[in-house]
Amino acid sequence: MKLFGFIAVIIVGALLLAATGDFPAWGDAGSPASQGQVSSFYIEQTINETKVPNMVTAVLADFRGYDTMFETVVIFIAGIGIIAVLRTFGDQASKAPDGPEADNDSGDLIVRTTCHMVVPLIQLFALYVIAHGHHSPGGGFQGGVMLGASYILFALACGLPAAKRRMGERRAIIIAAAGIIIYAGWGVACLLLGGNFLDYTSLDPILPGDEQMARSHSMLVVEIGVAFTVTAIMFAIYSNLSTRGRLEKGL
Amino acid sequence: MIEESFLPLITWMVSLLAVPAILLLRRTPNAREMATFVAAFAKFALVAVMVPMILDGRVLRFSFGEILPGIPLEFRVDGLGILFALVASSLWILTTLYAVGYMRGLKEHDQTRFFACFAVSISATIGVAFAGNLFTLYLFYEVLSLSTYPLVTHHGDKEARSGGRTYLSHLLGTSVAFVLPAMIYCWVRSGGDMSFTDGGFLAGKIGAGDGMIVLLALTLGFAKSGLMPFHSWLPNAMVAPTPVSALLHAVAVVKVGVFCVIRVFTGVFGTDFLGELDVATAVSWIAAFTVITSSLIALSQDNLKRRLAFSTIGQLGYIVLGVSLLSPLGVTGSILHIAMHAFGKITLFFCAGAIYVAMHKKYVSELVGIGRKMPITMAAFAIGSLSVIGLPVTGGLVSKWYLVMGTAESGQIALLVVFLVSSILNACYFLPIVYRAFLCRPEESLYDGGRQEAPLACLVPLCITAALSVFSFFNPNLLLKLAGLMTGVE
Amino acid sequence: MTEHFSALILLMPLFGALLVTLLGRERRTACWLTALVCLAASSAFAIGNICQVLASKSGDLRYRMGGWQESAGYEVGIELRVDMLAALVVAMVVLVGFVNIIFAKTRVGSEMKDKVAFFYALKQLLIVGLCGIVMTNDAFNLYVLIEITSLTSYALIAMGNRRAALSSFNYIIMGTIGASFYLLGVGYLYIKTGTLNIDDISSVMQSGDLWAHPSIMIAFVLIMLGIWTKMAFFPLHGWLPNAYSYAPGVVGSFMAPLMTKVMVYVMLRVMLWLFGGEYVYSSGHIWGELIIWMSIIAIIAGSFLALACTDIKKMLTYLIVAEVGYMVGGAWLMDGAGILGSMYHILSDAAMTFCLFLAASIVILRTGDHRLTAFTGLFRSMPLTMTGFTVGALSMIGLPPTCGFFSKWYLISGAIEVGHWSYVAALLFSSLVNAVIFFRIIERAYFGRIEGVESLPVDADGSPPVVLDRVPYSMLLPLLMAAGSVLLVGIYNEVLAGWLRAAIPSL
Amino acid sequence: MYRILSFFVLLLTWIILSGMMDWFHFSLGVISSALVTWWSSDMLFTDRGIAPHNRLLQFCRIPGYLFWLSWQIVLANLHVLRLAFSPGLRKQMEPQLVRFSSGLTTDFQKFVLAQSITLTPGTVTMKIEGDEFIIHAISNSSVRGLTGSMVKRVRRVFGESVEPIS
Amino acid sequence: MIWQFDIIILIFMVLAAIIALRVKDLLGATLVFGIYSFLICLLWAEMGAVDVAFTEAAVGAGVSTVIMIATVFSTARRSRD
Amino acid sequence: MEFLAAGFIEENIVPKFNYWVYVILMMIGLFAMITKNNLIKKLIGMAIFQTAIILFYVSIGVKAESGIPILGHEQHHEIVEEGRASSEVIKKEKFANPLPHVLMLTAIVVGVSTLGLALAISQRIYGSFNTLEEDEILDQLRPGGHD
Repeated sequence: MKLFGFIAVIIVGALLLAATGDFPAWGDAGSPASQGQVSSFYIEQTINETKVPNMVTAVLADFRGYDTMFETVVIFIAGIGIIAVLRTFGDQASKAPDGPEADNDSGDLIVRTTCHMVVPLIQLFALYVIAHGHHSPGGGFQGGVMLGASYILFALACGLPAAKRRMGERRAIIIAAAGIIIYAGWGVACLLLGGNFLDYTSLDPILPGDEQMARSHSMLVVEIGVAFTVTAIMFAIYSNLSTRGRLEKGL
Repeated sequence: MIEESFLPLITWMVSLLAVPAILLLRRTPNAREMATFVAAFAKFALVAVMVPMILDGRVLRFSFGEILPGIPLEFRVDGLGILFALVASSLWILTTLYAVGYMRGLKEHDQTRFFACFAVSISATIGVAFAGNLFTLYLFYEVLSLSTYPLVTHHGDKEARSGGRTYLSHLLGTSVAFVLPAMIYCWVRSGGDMSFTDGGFLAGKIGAGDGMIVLLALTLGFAKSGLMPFHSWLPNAMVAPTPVSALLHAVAVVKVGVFCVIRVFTGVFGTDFLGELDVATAVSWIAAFTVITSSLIALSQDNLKRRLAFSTIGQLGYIVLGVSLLSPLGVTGSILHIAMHAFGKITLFFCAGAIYVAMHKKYVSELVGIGRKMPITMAAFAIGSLSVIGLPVTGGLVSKWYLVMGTAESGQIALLVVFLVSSILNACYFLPIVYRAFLCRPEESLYDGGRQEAPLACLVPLCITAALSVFSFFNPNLLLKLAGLMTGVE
Repeated sequence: MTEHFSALILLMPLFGALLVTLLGRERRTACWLTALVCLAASSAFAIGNICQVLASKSGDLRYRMGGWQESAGYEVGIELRVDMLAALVVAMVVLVGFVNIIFAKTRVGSEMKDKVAFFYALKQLLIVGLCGIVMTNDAFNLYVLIEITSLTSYALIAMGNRRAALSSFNYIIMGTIGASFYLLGVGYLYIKTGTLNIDDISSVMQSGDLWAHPSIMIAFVLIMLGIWTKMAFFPLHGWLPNAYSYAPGVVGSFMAPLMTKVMVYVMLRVMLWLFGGEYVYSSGHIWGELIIWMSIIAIIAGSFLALACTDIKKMLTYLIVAEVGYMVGGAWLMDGAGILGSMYHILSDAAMTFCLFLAASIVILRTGDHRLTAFTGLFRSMPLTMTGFTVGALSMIGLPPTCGFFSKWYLISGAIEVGHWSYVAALLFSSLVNAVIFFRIIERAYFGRIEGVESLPVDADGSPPVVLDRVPYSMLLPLLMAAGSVLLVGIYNEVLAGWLRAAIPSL
Repeated sequence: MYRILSFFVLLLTWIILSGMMDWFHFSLGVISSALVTWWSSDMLFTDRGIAPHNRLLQFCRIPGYLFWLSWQIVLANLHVLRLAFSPGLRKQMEPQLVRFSSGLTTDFQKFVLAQSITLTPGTVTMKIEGDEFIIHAISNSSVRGLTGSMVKRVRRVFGESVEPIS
Repeated sequence: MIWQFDIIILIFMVLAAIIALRVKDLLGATLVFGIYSFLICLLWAEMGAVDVAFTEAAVGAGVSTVIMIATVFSTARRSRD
Repeated sequence: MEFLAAGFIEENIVPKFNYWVYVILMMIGLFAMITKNNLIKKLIGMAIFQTAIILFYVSIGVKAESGIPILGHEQHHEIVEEGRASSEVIKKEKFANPLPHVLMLTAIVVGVSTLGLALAISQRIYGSFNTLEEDEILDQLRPGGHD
């Protein structure tokens, strides 16, 4: 096996290296990929077409918004796939300890207090990242991961049951589905108003600003959808993986 | 003169329509058998209606529309087809009658399935007879293989299953491995047209080397014709109930095989074109070899049905041999021999079955003196034997005559010898049975107690077929005319 | 509305999946109904799509996501492109999905226990992915959708027993390698052409005359390797038999007919539209020869492996390996007839594999035995099921008028036209082996006797309505529909072939 | 009450982060702060029992405490440096575990004290068990510094009665 | 794009990858893999792909590492290779 | 000979070292995926493999002397407020190609999803076989055949 693997890897590597000789030099601004019409269009026209300074966001949520919808679906699939594979629904699983004191009964005091202080800030920052995706790096996905991470942090510090009260399994699934419904539903709204699927300009009549602003605003909406799904799924993945699908106690 | 007509379709459909009726009436055997009979008579009547039309020189055609690019599912009734259909449909009536007697006599299980499959296979046979192009022919050929499989394995025991396995593996194997590629090759070569025409649709479109391969693939691929080396399904299929054996060896299966071969020679290549290519000799020699070898094997068989089976292989060899001579007379002889051999051989099988039903005897060595016990049956047996050997007052002589004439016409003296030798061998393995049945004393006391014929339902058909054998000697005109439509021989 | 059909085909199951997850795991019937309605709507749109393609002059529909028009001759957004082949394959996917949903109704409760809703959701998402793969005209979008189908299938397979989990893990490893190779190949194309739209890549390569560049060649090799891994072409097939045979019955019967076929479609798409027949066939005559030989080996090996199997589902999966060999070989025969055969075989193989897997699932359910011995005497106790099975088997063997015969017809005629007799021989050989395999089963089913008739294992959620064959209608009906489709695809092959022929770009 | 407080704290943070003061982004900020308040305001200000004016006083005292703490950190750094470079290293180093009761009531108070201790070089909070602090220190003088003045000051900041510790 | 920086990170990345695969303690391997993710995130930030770097920081160095650790804790920690 | 090697390095490796390193990383990952016995190790290899490909894509988008693909405030201002044509203000050499970045965001997401699912499956495998070593699992399966 080792030998076979080695040979296969060497062959593939040699193949790939052989092709690099054919590539334009690294960082060459004149390479076809960089010089190509598509890339130039994105760089030069994004601001005209969408009024969004962050080209990556614009390409992600608008030009290739269809891709991004499926990216969100991939996350969703991972989440429900993990639940489907790993989760064991039983009698003992559904009974989480109730009552507010459960919040404080586990975890180290210092860690817990730190977490209490940091989690809201992380969440705020996550929302900031989502909201400012048009102007600075970040967007729905990164913000969503951070939001999810804030709950993971909470679960690590205060125990999974406490975190589950804030983000229960059922709620997580609903939020995750809602995220894609926001995204795809927005696209369907475009479709109903006479445009193609995800053609945000057709929403111009119901959104403030001109057509370009309609694109810009719609991007925010779909980013929020992405964030919904990512948040919920990230937490669901963690909570299932850390308890072998029993959702009882955290790590 | 080609004209569109629904008649071929209806004729083909009749027996198929009987299938649901048979299945529905499975609780009342009498009604069920009635349905079979109605269909059988209807079918025969329809074929009979078509005969005068064909004799007028018309060709009836029916097409379902294209099923493959350039290839419709097509029925086309010409002289050869109607002759075969006539033989098959008339013998179906008799076989059904016989089967009723046989099955009830032996209280067989699963009679409904038996009759249903029987009806399907006769439909497929008619389909082959009426097939207007190679694809349709192939389609019904395969349907026939599959629908006779349950008949062959009717008993369901180990022997039957192994026989069935041999049966199906030979027939399906050869058809898939040889016929299918050859057929597609023909399709590619002929530019998408596969309709049988008098001159052959491949005429002029293929070279000698390819032609040789395609011809061999098609001839051997239609393994129902029993050519060696793909003959061994036939003796193995003898495990089937006797009516099935009769159907297989006299009416449907083997005749479909040789019918296909004749179609290949006349409709696909055209005898003239084959003459130009000069490739048919190989087939002739294979057939000749089959004739001699199978006759020799038949001599050594003690099981009556197996002996008959090897005899069938030899007779099929005659037919292929006749057509491969490429002379009009030879082809006429082949076509006639389909009918003549059918009458003769079905008589023999019916007799074998009747002996089994009445006396439970399977082996030749047990038949000593049985002529006293079952004189009618054995008389019919004698007539059948004469017909197969090709001796006078039976139809076998007529067809053999044409075959020999054809051989002489084509100048193949060596093959003439084959005919001669094989006829002698035929006589060697049949006449002793007749001789011992009538003229030797039975050794066992078992033969006491007077006559003991098979049930009437068994007896009547075999008398009729024996009579047909004799009748076709005295009055072969109809058959001759129909065959002449194909070959131009008057 | 009609111009949105291609988008709606995808959206119906997508929303269906979301609704099902929202409904929760308690409301099983509601979940089933939602999935059924969504897929029915999707099927209707798919059929409408076929009509539209037929009506259109150019023969292909284009749908621009986000309404982005092209700029300076390049697509800046993502485009869907539906030609006749795509329309047919999409219709095949959603119809198989729809029928399988009906089939799943009674089974899913006992196989999936508490996870019924997740099963329906994942299944619909798998259909979304497959439809998307077929329709998209963007090389990267294709990758994303391939991953969607892969992830859903990993999860669905792993929902089975412990061996299923292990097979799913192996599938993940192989599948990721395959998808990543594809992604790398697309990257290599992108670096040379600067675009991702399949038509645009093709035209840039054409106009820039990039054919001679080694990176284009290596991109082609990588993409092909990736796709072959995904479709289980012979030496790369290792993941398939275990994954499909240990998967839960309702999953296997759905995935087996679709996944490999759709990947074959992708291969055709890459060969004929992305790189263009001219490049693939002219530059690589030696490759072509090599790959046909590989497919011959695939066919023969698949057949032999199937022959050696005693487990019914595993046997069927090895047959899929052989069938993949058919299609790859047909595509590389380098002539129109071979490609046509390959395209037609996508449809027909889906129909017959579906039929066989459904029948096998029913038999396994009914007898509780997954070896070939399970079939003993079944003609007597479950005639309809066995009829369905027999139709599928005859098609696998290639007897008329089933669709298997006609796909063999086209493939063989393609091989004959280019004179590749060894491929013809391999096809015939596999037919014969299939005949041996299936008649062995049919004989056993026909003549085998079993003492006493065993009872149907009762589902966990109450006893299912037992009818003829002692199988619920909801299982019998799909099987008969599948068997009917085997015949229909066969009988109307001329129509289908005519449509497909129009879709083949000139070589 | 605390929710409103949390909301404004968060909004202030947002404004500092964002730096974009057009109405659109500001309203986004309001929404975001409101959301986070909704989700997690119970995490901030866990000790809700304190009267508002006391809370205000605490806020006022904290800068002073922080100033003092940074001075202490400087001192402690010097102490550790001296330890490190003094020739009689072994003698003066007396690593020890100290256990004392702080008399602090709320988690936040304990947290502030614990973090202060950890921040000061030479001492580390190992564990808090109820009221008991377990501290690791490297020398006696380090211990003296914190058990005395630091605890007092923390108590003062949070308005607890300044009583001697047992 | 500063190529010296680039090369240094690349070398460290290769090292981190090899170490992550050689360490027999799975927890250690996971942590080294986290470092690998962090390095590659740095690299991307330096190459101008800030969004990608941001995502990799959140996903690769964050969530991936956490879920891997979670798995290692709930399964076996030692590995034979 | 030395001269040739130096020339080769100068022409093929120096200007493209990023590509070379990505290939090396990819080979490492692929090798681990194929040969490692421990399932978690396989997954680490898989993650390395995927990041290597992402590295390759990001490398495509790099332009020497370019910045991040986000418009600065003043450029934004010039275009939006003063109404200058964007093609005048924006020099496309100054911005990295955004398309590969977008693609790789998706690829990262796909990667983590696959990883998560694979980890879940390996936990299930551990649950039923009590080991994560492939050979031990196969040993357990061997005598039983089918289960």
